[in-house]
Amino acid sequence: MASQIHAETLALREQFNTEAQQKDAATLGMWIFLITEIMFFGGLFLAYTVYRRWYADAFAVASSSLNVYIGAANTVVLLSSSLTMVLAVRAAQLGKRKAIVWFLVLTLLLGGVFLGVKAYEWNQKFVEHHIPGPAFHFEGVAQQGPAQLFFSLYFAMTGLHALHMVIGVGLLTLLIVQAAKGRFSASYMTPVDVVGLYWHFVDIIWIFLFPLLYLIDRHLGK
Amino acid sequence: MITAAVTERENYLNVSHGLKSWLLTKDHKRIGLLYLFTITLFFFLGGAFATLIRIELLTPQGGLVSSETYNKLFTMHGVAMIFFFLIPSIPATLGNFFLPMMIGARDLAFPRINLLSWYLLVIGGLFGLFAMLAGGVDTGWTFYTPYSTTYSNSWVIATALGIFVAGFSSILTGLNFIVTVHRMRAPGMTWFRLPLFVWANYATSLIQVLGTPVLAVTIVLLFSERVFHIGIFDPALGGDPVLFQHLFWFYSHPAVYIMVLPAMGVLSELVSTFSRKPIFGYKLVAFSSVAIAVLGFLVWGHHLFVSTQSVYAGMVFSFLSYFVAIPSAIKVFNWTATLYKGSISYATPMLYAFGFIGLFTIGGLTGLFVASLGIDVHVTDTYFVVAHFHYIMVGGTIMAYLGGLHYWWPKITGRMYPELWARLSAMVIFLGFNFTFFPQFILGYLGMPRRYHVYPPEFQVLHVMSTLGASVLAVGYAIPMVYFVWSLRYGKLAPDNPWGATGLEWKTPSPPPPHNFDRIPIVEHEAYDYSTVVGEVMEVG
Amino acid sequence: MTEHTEHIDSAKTYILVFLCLIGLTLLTTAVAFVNLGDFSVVAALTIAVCKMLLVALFFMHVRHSTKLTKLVLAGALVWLGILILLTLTDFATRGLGGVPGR
Amino acid sequence: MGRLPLFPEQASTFAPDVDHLLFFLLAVAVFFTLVIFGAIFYFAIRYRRRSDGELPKVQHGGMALEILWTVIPFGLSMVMFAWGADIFFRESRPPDNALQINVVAKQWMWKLQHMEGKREINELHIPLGRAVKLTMTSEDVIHSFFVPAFRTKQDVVPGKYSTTWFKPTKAGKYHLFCAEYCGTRHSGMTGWIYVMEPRDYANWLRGGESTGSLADDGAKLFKDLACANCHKADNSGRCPSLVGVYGSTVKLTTGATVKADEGYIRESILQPNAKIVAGYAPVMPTFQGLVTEEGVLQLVEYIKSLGGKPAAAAEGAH
Repeated sequence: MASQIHAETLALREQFNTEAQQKDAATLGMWIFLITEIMFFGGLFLAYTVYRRWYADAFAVASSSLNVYIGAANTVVLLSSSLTMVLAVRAAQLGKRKAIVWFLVLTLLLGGVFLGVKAYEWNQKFVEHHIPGPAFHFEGVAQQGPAQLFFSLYFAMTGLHALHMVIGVGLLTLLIVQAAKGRFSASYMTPVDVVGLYWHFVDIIWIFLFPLLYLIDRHLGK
Repeated sequence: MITAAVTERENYLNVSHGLKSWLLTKDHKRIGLLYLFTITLFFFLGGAFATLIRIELLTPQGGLVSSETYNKLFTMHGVAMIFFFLIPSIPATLGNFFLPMMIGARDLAFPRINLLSWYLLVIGGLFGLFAMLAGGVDTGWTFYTPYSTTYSNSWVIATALGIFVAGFSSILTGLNFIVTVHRMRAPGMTWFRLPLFVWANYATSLIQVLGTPVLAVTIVLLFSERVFHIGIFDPALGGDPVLFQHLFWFYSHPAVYIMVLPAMGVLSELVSTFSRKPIFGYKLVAFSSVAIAVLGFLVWGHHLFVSTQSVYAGMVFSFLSYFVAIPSAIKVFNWTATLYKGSISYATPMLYAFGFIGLFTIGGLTGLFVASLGIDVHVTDTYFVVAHFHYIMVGGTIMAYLGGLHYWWPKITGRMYPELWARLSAMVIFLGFNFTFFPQFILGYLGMPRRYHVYPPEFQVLHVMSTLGASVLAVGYAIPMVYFVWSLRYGKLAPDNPWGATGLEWKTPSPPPPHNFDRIPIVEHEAYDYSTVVGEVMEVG
Repeated sequence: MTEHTEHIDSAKTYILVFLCLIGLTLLTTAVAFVNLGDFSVVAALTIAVCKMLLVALFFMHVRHSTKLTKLVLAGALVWLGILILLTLTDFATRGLGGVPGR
Repeated sequence: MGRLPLFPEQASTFAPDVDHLLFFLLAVAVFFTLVIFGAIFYFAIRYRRRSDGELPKVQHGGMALEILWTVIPFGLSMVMFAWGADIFFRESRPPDNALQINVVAKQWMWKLQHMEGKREINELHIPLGRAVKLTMTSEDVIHSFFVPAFRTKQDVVPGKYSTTWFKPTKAGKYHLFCAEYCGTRHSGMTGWIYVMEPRDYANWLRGGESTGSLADDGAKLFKDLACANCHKADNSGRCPSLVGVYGSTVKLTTGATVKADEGYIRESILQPNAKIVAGYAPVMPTFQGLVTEEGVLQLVEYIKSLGGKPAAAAEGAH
């Protein structure tokens, strides 16, 4: 059974019998939470599928107005943050307390860069009147309605993704504070592990958003 | 008459005192009671709306309230009853209280998330209440676009936000239950030794986790369309309002099973305990819960037969709908078969169980009518459908909920309720229910559309019958409310196992100690093995 | 160390996976500029699925996870499939009989 | 108060079909209800608890029984499915010679127009024994066209056309209801269907103010909107000729093909660039907001009158 010192660092809660049980429960809980997230974004993917089938041309033209190079670069930024995140988890597994902090900070910074770039892109859309609503205007296409549907989906999908990023950044900040206090070790690292799962999941969502939003029939040219 | 403290032994009720000890509790039993209190408020609120609706429909001209008010009444009746009463009803109260005890755990896997779930329901409920007090909402609980996004001038956003927040309460409860059943079972408690109530709640949790997020995103899109004019469903932009209906019913049809599966779980406990026999075909009944949860996701398009959905999709959804009938039929047959050569007691919970089987049979069989394309075209959006789902939701879920509440009341409170009054109210509810809703089947087939404030005079006789039945039903619901409260102080002290039941929850004192078990039990028997308890049966009364 | 040994992948593995992900990102961007007709959606989604698998299997340790975790993940994807495919039984067959709204 | 009807009138060819299916379902439902109720009552009395110490024997097995009560309900339910689907399919396929009537729903009224140009509000006069096909759309929210005596119901959705049809079999006056909740005065969005002897119908049609036929109105609108400047009949304009386009299969710039039905023509007027005919440029402006839904229906009727497959068949039949 856990000794006094253990009880403080391992934080075995009273409803559990063993640390393994507690860790398993936390991981399973996070995975089930991620299922709910898949279904949450699933509704958006469904709407996207329906309208893209209906309005293939309008979607291609509207998609071409997004800057593919910024999108690709931002994808690389987010993938890099996933790498630093997994390295943070690895550092935790190995009990390297300083490395945990540094990798988490790197992850946080890369996440911040991604959000910054996203904000810049949204601002561009604002300048170009590509924000859905009464002021919406998209040049070069008579079919304003479906073009607006594309941008509605664009903002809904990237907006909700960004919201998840912001939550992730918040979680990372909490982790960094705790990691800096030396709370995590090889035998107690569940929070790092679980936040890692969340962060990678948000990355996976972007992996799909990037081709679906930025890469429709680019060969047509603008 | 006992007026002293319930008992001197430490239990979850007397371990700490004061409002704070309840509002910050992490004990699943106390959280279950917080839910009980909250949803009871919403039940009576929804009931008050229903009362006004029924009084209004006494006359065809619609004299009592304006059309606008009437539309708000049925909307708020639906919202309060479905999202703030029926969906949390059995899982969040009885499930929360007994699921950990039944599997031999000290608590749910995530007690703090459990408390958070309750707060989310309260916050969602406050949004809903705010919308109701501020002026109400008139879209129908289904929120069909474009009416809800563009045309309605009522408090759509506040209500939708309330449902969104309450949805997360439901998701987190489901998540908590799934992890708990997987990771917290006591030694020896194998999957096929689990009480069927646990199986049913597990299946329910699957739906909550897989379905509710789709409702959440649908509400986000509705919100965006109404507030920011980000029109995903807007026909003026080339969007399709029927897409909203697909997304809405992808959740809201399985949500019916969120409401009725736990009721089926309660029923298995009641039928087994009060006929003192294991449920006939235990494995089939267990699997049928999971089958209903899975198949329930494949049938939502049967709400869209006349919506301009494609004819072929209509046929696919009608075909699949009949598959849900099979596991439901299996359950009814197996409960009935359990009675065969049993030792049947007529205690109040069993009366509710008989009532459930009867009403659920009628509700389920009329489900076959509305799943049939030819009939549904005629009866959809009429009182036939209203009657059908009230037979399932009220006749099914609420009967089982009340049955379960009576069954576990001695364990929850340590007090017995007055048996005679309880039997009387069970029978009043059964009769009142049938008088209220059976005439509505006829009304519906005659063509009376639902959500009508003013209606042709030839439907009046049946409406009057329905309203009379509803008054009886209202009395039936009021009686338990009175004697449950009464029993808290004046009820006889309850023994640990008044019914001679087998579940682990009955192996604890009544009311249970804060951590349920002083020592985690080791399970050595199958579920419902009455040879282990029959010697220790205690006399009631 | 604790008694149940965890799999700890080497940093090299992670960097290799990361490089694959970058490569696939460049590939999907490049492929989008080639006219593949209807196949371009298929190509984009195939690459995205590959990337998802890499992230899930390596970064999220699904490779070393319990059967239950794998089942949970597979179940989620099946349910996403139900949502999209069953809805498409409607949208893909509308108007086949030549009667508007049927 | 007073009257207590228990069964709706049968006034269309579908009504007896639907009712026969209902009787089958009722028979099945009553049978199973009696079986379950009977068993519960019998067991509850026969096996009531006689002493507190009773311990009944555990019943094992019963696999054969389980299979029996899985297979029988399943077989019955497949009959219900097939029977219902058959009726539904016939309800969704109007015959070619059906009388065409256009319906525009709005909060909170039904606007109906006959081919000959006659307009009605909240009332529809139709001849006995003749199939009637409704092409419907909404100007605002979703409504639903429900005639209980005909056992038909179809939602009317903004932004697209929906179709329903029926063949009245009994002269009389029948309820028309809006069955999809549509706002404050939803329950006031009702009307009457008058089924008349064919001769009375013909007289009724001739009476009142005589405007031109629907197609004539469409032709006038076509001229007023200067559509003919581009859509020239001899195909010499910047846009495709519309002669014979209705019912044909059109090839699009994307390579896909589309059947030129009412819905496609409507979309081409309101969202012209959604589907461009192969060989043409997307030069047509949208007419959204310039033409009412009724106007669009008139234009559609005019284009149908320019020839095309189903339209021609319909003309030939009467």
